[in-house]
Formats: sequence, C-alpha cells, structure tokens
Amino acid sequence: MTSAERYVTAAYLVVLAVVLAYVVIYAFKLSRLEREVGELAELARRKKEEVA
Amino acid sequence: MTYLADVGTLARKDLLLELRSRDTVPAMLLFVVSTLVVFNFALPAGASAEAAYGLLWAALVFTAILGLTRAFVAEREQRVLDGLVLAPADRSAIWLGKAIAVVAFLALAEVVALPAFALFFEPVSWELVAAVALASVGFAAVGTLLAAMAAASRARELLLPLLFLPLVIPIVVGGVGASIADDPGRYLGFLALYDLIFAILSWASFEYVVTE
Amino acid sequence: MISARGLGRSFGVKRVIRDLDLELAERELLLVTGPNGSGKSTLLALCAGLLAPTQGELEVAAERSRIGYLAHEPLVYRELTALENLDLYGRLYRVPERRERIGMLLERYGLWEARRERVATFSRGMQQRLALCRTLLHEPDLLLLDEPYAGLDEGGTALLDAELGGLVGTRTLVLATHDPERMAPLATVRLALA
Amino acid sequence: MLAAAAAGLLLLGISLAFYWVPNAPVEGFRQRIFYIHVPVALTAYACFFWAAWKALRLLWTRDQRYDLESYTAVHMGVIFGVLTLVTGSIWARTSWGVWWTWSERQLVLFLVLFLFYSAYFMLRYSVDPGPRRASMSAVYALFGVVLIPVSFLAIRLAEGLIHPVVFTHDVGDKLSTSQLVTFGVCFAGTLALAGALYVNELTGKRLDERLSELREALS
Repeated sequence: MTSAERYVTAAYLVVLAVVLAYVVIYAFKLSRLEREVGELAELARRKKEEVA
Repeated sequence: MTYLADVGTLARKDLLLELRSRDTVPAMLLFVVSTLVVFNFALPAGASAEAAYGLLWAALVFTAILGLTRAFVAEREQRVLDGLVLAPADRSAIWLGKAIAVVAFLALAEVVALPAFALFFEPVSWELVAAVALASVGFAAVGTLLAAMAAASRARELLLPLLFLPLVIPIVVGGVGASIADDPGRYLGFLALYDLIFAILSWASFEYVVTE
Repeated sequence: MISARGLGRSFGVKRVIRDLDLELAERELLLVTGPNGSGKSTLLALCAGLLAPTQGELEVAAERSRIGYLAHEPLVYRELTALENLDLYGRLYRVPERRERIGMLLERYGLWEARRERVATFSRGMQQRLALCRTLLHEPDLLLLDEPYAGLDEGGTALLDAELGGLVGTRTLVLATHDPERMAPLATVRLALA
Repeated sequence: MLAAAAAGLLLLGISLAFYWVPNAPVEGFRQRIFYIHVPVALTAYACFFWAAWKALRLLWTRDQRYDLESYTAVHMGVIFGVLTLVTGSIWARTSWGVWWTWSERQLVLFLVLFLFYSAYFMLRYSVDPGPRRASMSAVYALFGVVLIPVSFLAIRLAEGLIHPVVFTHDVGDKLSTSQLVTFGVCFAGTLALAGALYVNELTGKRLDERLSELREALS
C-alpha cells in the first residue's frame, strides 16, 4: 500500500468508525430506554394493585 | 411614527440608566485600553504593522462582549423585560432601542480606543474609522439579540461569548481587511452587507426570543 | 373575556396546570386560590400572554394595551425613580394626559413625596404601591393581579380595598391570592387550584 | 428502508470510488477522498438547511413538535460536520503534508460552523425546556444558514489577505462521467445515511420525551 492509498482508506474508515460509534451509543440508549420502560411498567402494576 | 417614538423612549431610558449607574461604559473604556497595553507585550518585538491591526480588532470584539453581557442586566434583575414585552409597543422596538444604546456605548469606547491605538501602535486611517463604525452596528445588531437569549439562560454571561464569537468572525475579516488591504472599499462593502443582513434578521426575530 | 378549554402548562416534564376549563364574562371578578406552587401565577402569566399554553386552548378577548398585569416583581427599573418608571410606561402605553394621570396616581398611593427617589431605596410596600400605579396607569379593561396585597401595610391595604371596590363591576378582574377571605364577598367566579 | 438504501448506495459508491474510477490526472490516487469528503460536507449542509426549515416552521406555526425535529437535524449536521473536518484534514495531509490548512475554504468554514453549532447545544442545555427554548433555538438555527454564505464570503475575502498562498485541487475542473457517477452514488448514499440516522434519532428523542411524561404522570 502506498501512503496515498493508506490515507484514502483511512478517510473512508473514519466515516465507517463514526457510524459504528453512533450505533454503539444508540445501543446503550436503547438498553436504557428498555430498563426505564420496565421500571415504569412495574410502577404502573403496583399502582393498580394499590387501587384494587 | 409611534414606532420611532417608542424606540426613542426605550433608547433614552437605557442611556439614562447608564448615566445613573455608570457601570458599563467606564468598564469598557478601561478594558479596551488595558487590552491594548497587554497586546503590546503579547506582540513580539519587530512584529508587523498588520499584526497590530489584527490585535486592535480582537480588542474591539472583546470590548463589545464586555458591554453586551451588561445589556440586559437591568431588565433581568426585576423581570422588567416582561413589563416591556407586555406593553403595546412592537417588540422589535425593544431590540432597536437597546441596540442604539449599545452602539452609543461602543462608540464611546472606540473614541478612546482608536486614539490610544494610534498613540501606542500604528496610524488610524479614515477607512479604519469607517470600518469600526460599520462593525459597531453589526456587533450591536447581533449582540443585542444574543444577549437577550443569554439573559434567559442559566449560564448567562458565560453563554454570550460562545454564541457571539462564531457569528462575528465575518466582521473581524471585514474589519482587518479594511485596515490593511490595498482596496479597503471591498471590505467596507462587505461589512455594510453583513450589517444589513443581520440587522434585518435580528430585528425580525427578536420577538420570538422574548415571547412564547 | 377569558375562555379556557383543556388548558395545560408544563415546565419541562412538570405539569403545573392541567385540564383547566374556565369561562369568564366581562366585568366579572375571578378569584383564584390555592397553595404555593399550585399554578396561580402561571395562570395569570398565561392570561397576560407572557407564557404560551402547552396543552389546550386559551382565548383572552382583550388587546395587549388593554391588559394590566401585576406580577410578584414590580416590573420597574431599580435604578430609575418612581416618576421615570411611570413616565416610561406611560409613553409606551400612550396614556393621554400622562403627567396628570401619573401625578394623580402617585398622590393617591402616597408616593408623591418619594417620586424623585430611586426605586432601589424603596421598601417592599412602596414598591408594591408603585407596581399598582404601573398596573392601573393605562386604565386597563382586564386586570390580572397576582397577590396584590403582598407587602402592603394597613394604609396600603385600605387604599387597594377602595380601589378594587371601585373597579368591581366596571372592569374584568382576575385576582390570585392564597388568602381568599378578603375578596371572597366580591367574587363572581371562583377557581381553586390544587 | 432508508437504512437499507443507505447501506446499498454507500457500498456501491465506495466500490466505484476504489475500483472503477480511474486515477485523477494530477492528484492521482489520493483524489479518491473527494468521493467521501464532498458528499459528507454537502450532507452536513443539507442537515443544517433542514434544521433551519424546521425552525422556520416552528416560528411560523408555533407547533412544538418542530423543535425536536430541528434539534435532531442540527445534531446530525454536527456529526457530518465533524466527519467533514476529519476527512478534510486527512486530505490536507495527503495533498500538502499538513493536518490543517487555513487556505482550504471548506475546512475553515466547517470549523466556524462547528463552533457555531456547538454553541447551539450549549444554548439548549442552559435553558429550561419549553416554548421559549424552542423559539430561541429556532432563531439560532436560522442564523446558522444565513451565516453559511456570509462566512463563505468572508473566508474568500480573508484568503487573499492573510494567507496569500492558495492551493488548488483538480476537482474544480470538469468532472469526467465516471467521476460524476461515482460522486452521485456516494452523495445519494450519504444523504440516505443522514436520513436514516435522522429518523432513528428523532424516534429515540421522542421516546425519551414520552417516557419522562409517563414517569411524571405515574409519580
């Protein structure tokens, strides 16, 4: 690989890396959202029991 | 006509407030001279004249920031801005009145800064004076709007420079160009264009910043 | 004069006012009561147009120039004198015979002697009196008064009682207070916020 | 859908850029960065304009849902703006042996825009959520798209002034058909990518908002 080839490849890989990083951050966010939904579902269930 | 009367009323109120409390203009004067003195030591010996003009523009930008951070302090203290917003005057008149006051304060600072610059560093040309005048209008137009935003935020004084600096980079380019280029007319024209565009934009959008 | 349907206002996720329905005709007196943080001030700011509803609808049939709004803060410059402040508002509201009107109000609220002193030197009660002058200056049709008795001494309270007594029936009034006893007999509509 | 289109177009575009397009006459192999750098930059502009359009809609209709849309578009614009800076920096390194050059207009403009839109985030974080923050952010986003041409003009004016040496690429010359096709495919790919990310991020941000509302309602 010439140095030009290396730099060009690096430029494309950087874009890929940023997109992947975004996906990873989004995965963390999704798991947080899942946990929060779980907590809220639990909260709603308990409220319902209290009323009953 | 009533619009101009409102603008006059509001601008006069700002000048009266400054005359009463005297806390912005003296600070700006002292600041701009101190900055020039600091720059004298920041410039390496034998630095070019161009560099000195560049530093003058940096000093003017920071002086403008200093004045703008104080622009809405009186209104914020007691939520007076709410009172002005509720008055039947057009909200853009509040912006225009305040911007006129800011231009007046900047002009006072520049009346001191330019002779001081001529004394310490390089001669001041008519083109430079014209550029400084045009730049003051641009600083005041954009700065008054952004100061109103910053006043509504928690970060307040901290936020204003962050919002302000990227927006006034074109003014610095135009100002430095008018000071050192062989054809200052182009740069003065650019500054006038900047003033026109951003004054209209700020004038039209101020209402959205102070109301819901 | 005021009509709200399903009115709601949140600050972030905190909902201060929810699902409020309200009809207020002209020349009525609405008494808004409730503990601290129940949304009284928010409701008045919504009616004044300072805040926008986040849910539902709110219609106020009065132009901006015909509304008088008395807030917690007096909405005057601390570094200006009483006279300068009222003159500023008088000009902005285009009050006819401004000087006479301002002089009359300052006289009535016992601020004439102090008219050339900076507001910063005023006591809380004097600031409230000045705020009342500012609110009444342009003889508004709709008055939104947020805790108007706050900070007033006996003399001030009596003055305000007399003023409100004269306004009831000729103007539309919205009064927010945590102490409902005082205005209760005059109220035509009551709203208790929780 | 959008995500699939983005993946397909980008894969195709990258293959074209590496294996199909002939080397550029002057710049040679390194010119191939063009096919990622420029589409990414144009996509960033597109995001900023989309944000300003949504901001205008917000100020026009006062409909609060545009606030989140404008915010998300700025968010995407900043991601693509950073990518523009990084790929541009690599290009500067291959062309002139330096990681940064003040004489590359596009790069300087993106630095200014990056600072400007970073301040947008500071503004949002520092104001309590509500209609006031929405309209302030919208006004600022509108200033952004006006700043783009004004700054561009300023940077052109400054070039002759402060940095008299001007480098040129041969991208300014006419593009051959194969170059144009590759560029078009790559641009379509980055646009689709931005669109897919935008939709995803918007859904995520809305979900966040709904969840906090739900939490408030339940507590």
